Amino acid sequence: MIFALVILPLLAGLVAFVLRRPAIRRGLLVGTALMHATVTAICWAATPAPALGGWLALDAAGLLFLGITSFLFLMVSFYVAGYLGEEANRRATDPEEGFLFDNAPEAVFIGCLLLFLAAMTLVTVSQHFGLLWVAIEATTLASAPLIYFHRHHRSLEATWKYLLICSVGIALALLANFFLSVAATQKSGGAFAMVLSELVAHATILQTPWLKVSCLLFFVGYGTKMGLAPLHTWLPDAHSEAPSAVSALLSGAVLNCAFLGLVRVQQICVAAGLGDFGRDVWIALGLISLVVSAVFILGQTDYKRLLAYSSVENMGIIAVGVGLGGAGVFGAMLQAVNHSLAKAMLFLLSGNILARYQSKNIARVRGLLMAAPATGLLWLAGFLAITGTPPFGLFLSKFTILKAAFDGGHVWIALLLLAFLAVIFIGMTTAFLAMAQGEPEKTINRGEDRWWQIMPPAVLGFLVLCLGLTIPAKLSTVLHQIALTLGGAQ
Amino acid sequence: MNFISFLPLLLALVLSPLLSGVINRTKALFAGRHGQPWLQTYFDLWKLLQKGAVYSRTTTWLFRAGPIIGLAATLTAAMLMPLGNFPALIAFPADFLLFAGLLGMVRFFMVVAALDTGSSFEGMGASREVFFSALAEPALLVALATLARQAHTLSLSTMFGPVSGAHWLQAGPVLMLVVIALMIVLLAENARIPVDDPDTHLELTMIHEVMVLDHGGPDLAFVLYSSALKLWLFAAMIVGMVLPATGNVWMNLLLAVVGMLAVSVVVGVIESVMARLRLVIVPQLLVGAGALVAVAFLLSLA
Amino acid sequence: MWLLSAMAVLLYGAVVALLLMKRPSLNYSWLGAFPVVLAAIIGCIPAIQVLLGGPVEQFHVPWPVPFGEFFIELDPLSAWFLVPTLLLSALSAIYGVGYLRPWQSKRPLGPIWFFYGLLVLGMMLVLLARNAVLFLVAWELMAVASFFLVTFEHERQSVREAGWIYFVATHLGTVFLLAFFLLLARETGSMDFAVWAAQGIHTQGLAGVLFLLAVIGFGTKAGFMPLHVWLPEAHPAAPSHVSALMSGVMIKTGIYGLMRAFTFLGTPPLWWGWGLVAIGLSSGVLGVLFALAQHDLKRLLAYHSVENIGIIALGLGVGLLGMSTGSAVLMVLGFGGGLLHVLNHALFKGLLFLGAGSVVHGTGTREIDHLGGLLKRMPWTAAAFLVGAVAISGLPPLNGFLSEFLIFLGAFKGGISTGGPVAVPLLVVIAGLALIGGLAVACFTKAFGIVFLGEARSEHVSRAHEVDWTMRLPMLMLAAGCAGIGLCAPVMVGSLQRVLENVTTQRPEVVRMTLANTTASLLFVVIGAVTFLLLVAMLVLVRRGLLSDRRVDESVTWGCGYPQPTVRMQYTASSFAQPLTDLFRPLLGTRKKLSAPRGLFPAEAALKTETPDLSREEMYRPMFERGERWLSQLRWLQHGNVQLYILYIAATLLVLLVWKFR
Amino acid sequence: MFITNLILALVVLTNLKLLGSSRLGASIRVVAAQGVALGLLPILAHWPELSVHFGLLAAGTVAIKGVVFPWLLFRAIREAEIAREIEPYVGYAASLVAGAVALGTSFWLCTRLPIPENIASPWLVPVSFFSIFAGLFLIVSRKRAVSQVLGFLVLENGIYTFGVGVAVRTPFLVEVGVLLDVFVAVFVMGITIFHINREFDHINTDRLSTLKD
Repeated sequence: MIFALVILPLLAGLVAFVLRRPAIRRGLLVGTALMHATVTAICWAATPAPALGGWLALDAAGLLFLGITSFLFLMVSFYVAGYLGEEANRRATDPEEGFLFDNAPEAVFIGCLLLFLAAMTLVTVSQHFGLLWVAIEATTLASAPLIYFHRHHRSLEATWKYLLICSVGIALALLANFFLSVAATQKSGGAFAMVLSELVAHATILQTPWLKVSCLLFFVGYGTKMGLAPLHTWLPDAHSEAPSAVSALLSGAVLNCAFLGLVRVQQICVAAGLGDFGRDVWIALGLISLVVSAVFILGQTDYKRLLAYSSVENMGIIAVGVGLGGAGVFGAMLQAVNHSLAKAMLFLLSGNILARYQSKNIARVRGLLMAAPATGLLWLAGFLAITGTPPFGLFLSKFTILKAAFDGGHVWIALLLLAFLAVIFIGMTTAFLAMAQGEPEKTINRGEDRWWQIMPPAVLGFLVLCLGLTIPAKLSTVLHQIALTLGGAQ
Repeated sequence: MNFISFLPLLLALVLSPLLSGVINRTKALFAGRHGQPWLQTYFDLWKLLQKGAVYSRTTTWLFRAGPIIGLAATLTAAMLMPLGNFPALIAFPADFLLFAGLLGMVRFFMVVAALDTGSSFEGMGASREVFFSALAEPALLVALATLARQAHTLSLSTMFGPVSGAHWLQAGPVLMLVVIALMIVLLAENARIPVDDPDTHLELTMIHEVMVLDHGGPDLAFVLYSSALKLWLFAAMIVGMVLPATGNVWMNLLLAVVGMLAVSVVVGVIESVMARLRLVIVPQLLVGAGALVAVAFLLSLA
Repeated sequence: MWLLSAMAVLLYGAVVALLLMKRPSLNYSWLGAFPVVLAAIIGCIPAIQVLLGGPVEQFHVPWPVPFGEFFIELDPLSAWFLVPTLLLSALSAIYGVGYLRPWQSKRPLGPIWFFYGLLVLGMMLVLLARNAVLFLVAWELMAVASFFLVTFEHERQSVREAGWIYFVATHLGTVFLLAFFLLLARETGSMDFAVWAAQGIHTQGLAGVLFLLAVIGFGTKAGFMPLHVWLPEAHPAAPSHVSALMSGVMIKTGIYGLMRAFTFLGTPPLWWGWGLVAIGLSSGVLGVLFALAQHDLKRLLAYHSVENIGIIALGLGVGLLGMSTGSAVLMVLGFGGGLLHVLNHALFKGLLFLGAGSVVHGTGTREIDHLGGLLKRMPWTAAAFLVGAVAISGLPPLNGFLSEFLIFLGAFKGGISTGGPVAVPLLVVIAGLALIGGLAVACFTKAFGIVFLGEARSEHVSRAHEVDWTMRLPMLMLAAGCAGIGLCAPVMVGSLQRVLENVTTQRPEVVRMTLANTTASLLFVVIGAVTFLLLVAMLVLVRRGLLSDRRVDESVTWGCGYPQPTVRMQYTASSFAQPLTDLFRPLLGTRKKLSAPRGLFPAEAALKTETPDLSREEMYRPMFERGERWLSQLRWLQHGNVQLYILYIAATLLVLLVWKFR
Repeated sequence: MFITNLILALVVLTNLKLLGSSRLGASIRVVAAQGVALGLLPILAHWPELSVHFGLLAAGTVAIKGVVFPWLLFRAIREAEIAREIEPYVGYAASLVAGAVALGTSFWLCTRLPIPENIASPWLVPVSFFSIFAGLFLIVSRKRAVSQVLGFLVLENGIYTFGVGVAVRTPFLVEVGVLLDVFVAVFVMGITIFHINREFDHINTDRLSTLKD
């Protein structure tokens, strides 16, 4: 079962490279996504047995992020299928600077997309730290060509930064892996396997200093990929230049994958009684992320970058939540789920907006509600969702995290959190309202967008809404299980 | 409730037009003139009630309603005001709030009626009227609060009675301040010098008189009468404060009427020896009155 | 059960409206308004039952969200707020049917009715929720729905700006509420209002912090000066029936929240009362002063909401002083007056906004100085507006007088018997209320006089017409309500009994006794009022008799000898208010632009005055600008240079290592 | 032991050489040499317990680091026709000083950590740290995209040093995965450099800074 999850998109991806007919290729994409989602659903219903000697297994955290990834991919695949029908294999005019450029061949795009899914799936199912590392690195490599879909200098620059920064981060994570293996080496010469369950079981007899250094290195390494400030620098560039569907996946799924990596580390720390050691770092990085995102969200002129910074913000909130422990972990996980859905929705919508207005500049987008009512409405709904306005799910998760902060006696953290959330809210409000309301210019076409442009974000938005109204029992159980492994008991 | 309890009201109804006659005679005395007859206001009222009316085409039913509502409210207010230590027809805790509210009602409809004509002069008068009365209102109520604190009661009818005697000895300064403030409020509310000049013929400088420029006939009679009543009511407050109480009810009543005339004389004297203040100075006067009573209240705390 | 069905009707109606009214051709406003009316009727039944002494309804349903529970309860306090909320919602909805007609052919009305339903639902839930999560969800639902209603005409720049200010302000308020609720939750270990009320907060310092948080959080919604900035922007921007609803009842949820918060916080120290009196004074006086200085009818009314919230705050302040000193009289009269004013303000401010809406509907402008003489063209609207104007000025025999009477009475009763620390703030209440009342008369004679009386000042008026019955009926009903409450004063105050027991936590006998004393006074007030009305009737007859056989002529207005008066010579709103605004210029910051007449034969001259909101201009704008400037100094971080980015990574690593291995 | 130390000394020297070098071609060769030396490390470090595992690892490392990378990078600079100058932000002398400081820091850091007992050489850990620092420094302080890839390789070499020398028990599969990943990373970077070259006619990364706030 677990094998199937990884192999399926892998094979499909390889096939996609050689397929000739675009329609079949797109069909393959959607079909694979559907199958993947189905298998994931089955996994949710009944946890599959571990494979590869325990290297691959699905625990609560894996299950959660696998679910998010698979579902997002499904939604994105619908969008991409429609998108490629319009966008692929034609010369396009750059909306910012007016030059002509090509897009990458569709085969490469779809192939990489499927490989990307395979890599992300591997992240969620691998229990072995080495394998996890390989998988995370693979997500970087598989997504680089996706970011470079539009062949022009800005996307190239974004890709280059993405590659270089993430590679440095991932290299540090490799070092962290080595440190971890040293920590797992016993004086007697024996050593534990680098499998999560093994390490957690023997956490108390790991060599503490090595574990600590390893932990810090993991923070910097996976933190880079997760987009925690000040390691987030690749994020706005990559998100703003990638096609919107890819941005949706990057923000909604990849960041979570890196977060999952860090969760694994924290699980060991907690088991080793070093929970507090990591917590400071989580909180510090989380708060810095909030500050940095506040700085750049306020007065932001590019709406895709705005969304990217909002991802930094949300990763910051999640980090603070994990750092707070207790109910905060529960909140953080819930936040991760909600953020993925909401952010993917917004990125897909930003693709609609970009297609209509031919500009990423907030000031050039006016009157979305009139020009494209459905997109406009969803855009506002997404805005409310991402800022944590009830009855959307992010409200509950933010509330839980705040409550954890207050209950844990971290009043200052809570106040900082509140203050920066307020600042960010102001920045977001300014941008989103200006875009949605008002009267569009005469040159802008009016009329609804296509169904493939509306349905996926609408479904995502609906889910965020549902998660704000009620949290399904199964999800709640999973979140509780994760929280327990991270030293939280809600 | 017998006939006697109607006495203060009846006296007010009958004698109030006399006060302006007294004031005018006092002023004439100071100016060395003979002056108008004591009963001139009665004559005016009589004459006006005989007349027909001319209405501006701009006006509406409100213009006609203004004097009626004004007079009705003033009459109702008159039922609340005691004379000396003779209780009023209607007395209950915090009746002065209803009193102040009814006077507000008078003002509201006078002003609205003035605005109904569309005349810029009447608009000007209306503007000044609401301006000054808004500032006089706090002074009046704080004064009453001080009094109430002194008398430990909340009804106009019982407030003045006990004040008169030993209180003046005990809390003379406090009461003195209140009397001064009430006097200022009286002058402002009744459009007397130094706030307003009822005798001027330059519309630009008037307040009350200019508001009723377009009224005529019975309407004007109503307005005049309610103004006279209003003066009576305010004078009654001052009289109530300063009048010494004797044992005899009738004696008290007589003294009170004499006191009312005395207050009119004082007003006449003030009108004679002072000039009308510049409009920008008036607020200072009224705020000053407010400050006086506030000080009085603070003094009464000790 | 009634309540749940009312909410279900609202939700159902809102969704149906959204789904059905998609195209301008499908605009059946009744479809949106009817469920609101129905829900109001259904919802009022239990509320009135509770007020009349019926049992308190509770309703628990597990709600699977963290810390959440669907726990609603209709206690007397909630019921007291619920009744005006539902009534005004229904009347405004009926009004909205007519008011929205001009848009019918232009755009789908589904969204506005959807959000209208949501707003009513949100307000209901806010009043009923007894779980902090549910409360916050309802609170934000209310904010979001009203935001969309405010920005109904978002194609106009000014409306968008107003929407922004409103949304940001309300959100910032919520931030404080979050802190408030979470601190309480930490102290008590529960999210349940019932537990909070039962346990109370016994640490003085913490209670003080909570009090401040509640005042700021709820005060932002209520419109306490200087947290009121959104009010004068949002109310004019919104469609008038929405302004009526927001100003009449939505801002009262802030008052409700504050009163609910008081029940959690234990015995208040004296300074809370001082604080609320100070807030009430500043809101009341500055509110009415700013109102005086406005030329925009709806903006003027919006500032009056600030004023009336100030009056309510004065009442609450008196009540708090009573709670600190254990004086039942102060508690009952202060809270009672405040509560009664909540109801009264809902009626007359709703009425006034609807009246203003009719004016806008008829003439297409909100500029007071462009109007005039509307009484002849819109007699019903004018009469209704007049009733509202008299009521809001706090004049007998209408309802505005009553609530102020109670607060005054409380302040006087306390003022004559207590010592300095209580008596001085009570004196401030007395002086403040008096000043506010006087200024309110000034303001509403201006608003009514300039808009409805005199001659038309521009051609806007010539287009004016009386509104149809859907818009007239709600206004008349509200006017009748204003008069009715005024004349049924003792009954109304009697119905406060249970609410006051709820708020003051005094024994019923104590409350009843204090109320009985008051009721006696009120009976006399009513006698006075009836006498007054009888006298009016009598004088009307007298006047008719006198004039019956005399000549009654018509002519032009007397122009003091000037033969050719024109409409441009009339006093305007600006000139009417000028003496007062000049006096209070330091507080108002009015800007004057005068091009004085020059030369012997001046060709033209103009005077323009403008009074922007002082706290917005002098406080919030600089604060926001400074904050943004300060934050944007960090923008070099994202410099574009990949080397720098790698340096961040290295530096982070180093800092973490040093931090953890020092 | 001796040979291990020799190799480690070589690594330190090559790092210093890289910090001070102004020629691109020379730098690539130095990195290649470093890679080859490190390739031999697994065999030497665990002498005499030789195994297929270490043999394959060594072969793979030598092949990739010593042959494939230089070839890729030389191809990139040839096709980009770029000047062979490195263009640093930080001067060569200053770079060397920084290198010395980094070396000192590395040794200090190791005093804070319990060094595993069965380790080939006490120098192993500090040297690997030093390589990591040097790699980071190179990436930060050089303008050319190619030099940044070189810096990344030095960083990788440092990590690799640590890996083969200390973390003995890291399973083979992972090590191969690591190698493969690094290979692909550099490969993708090579492709990117190629694209950059085509797009900009130069590969100064300071020109790659239009995306900012």
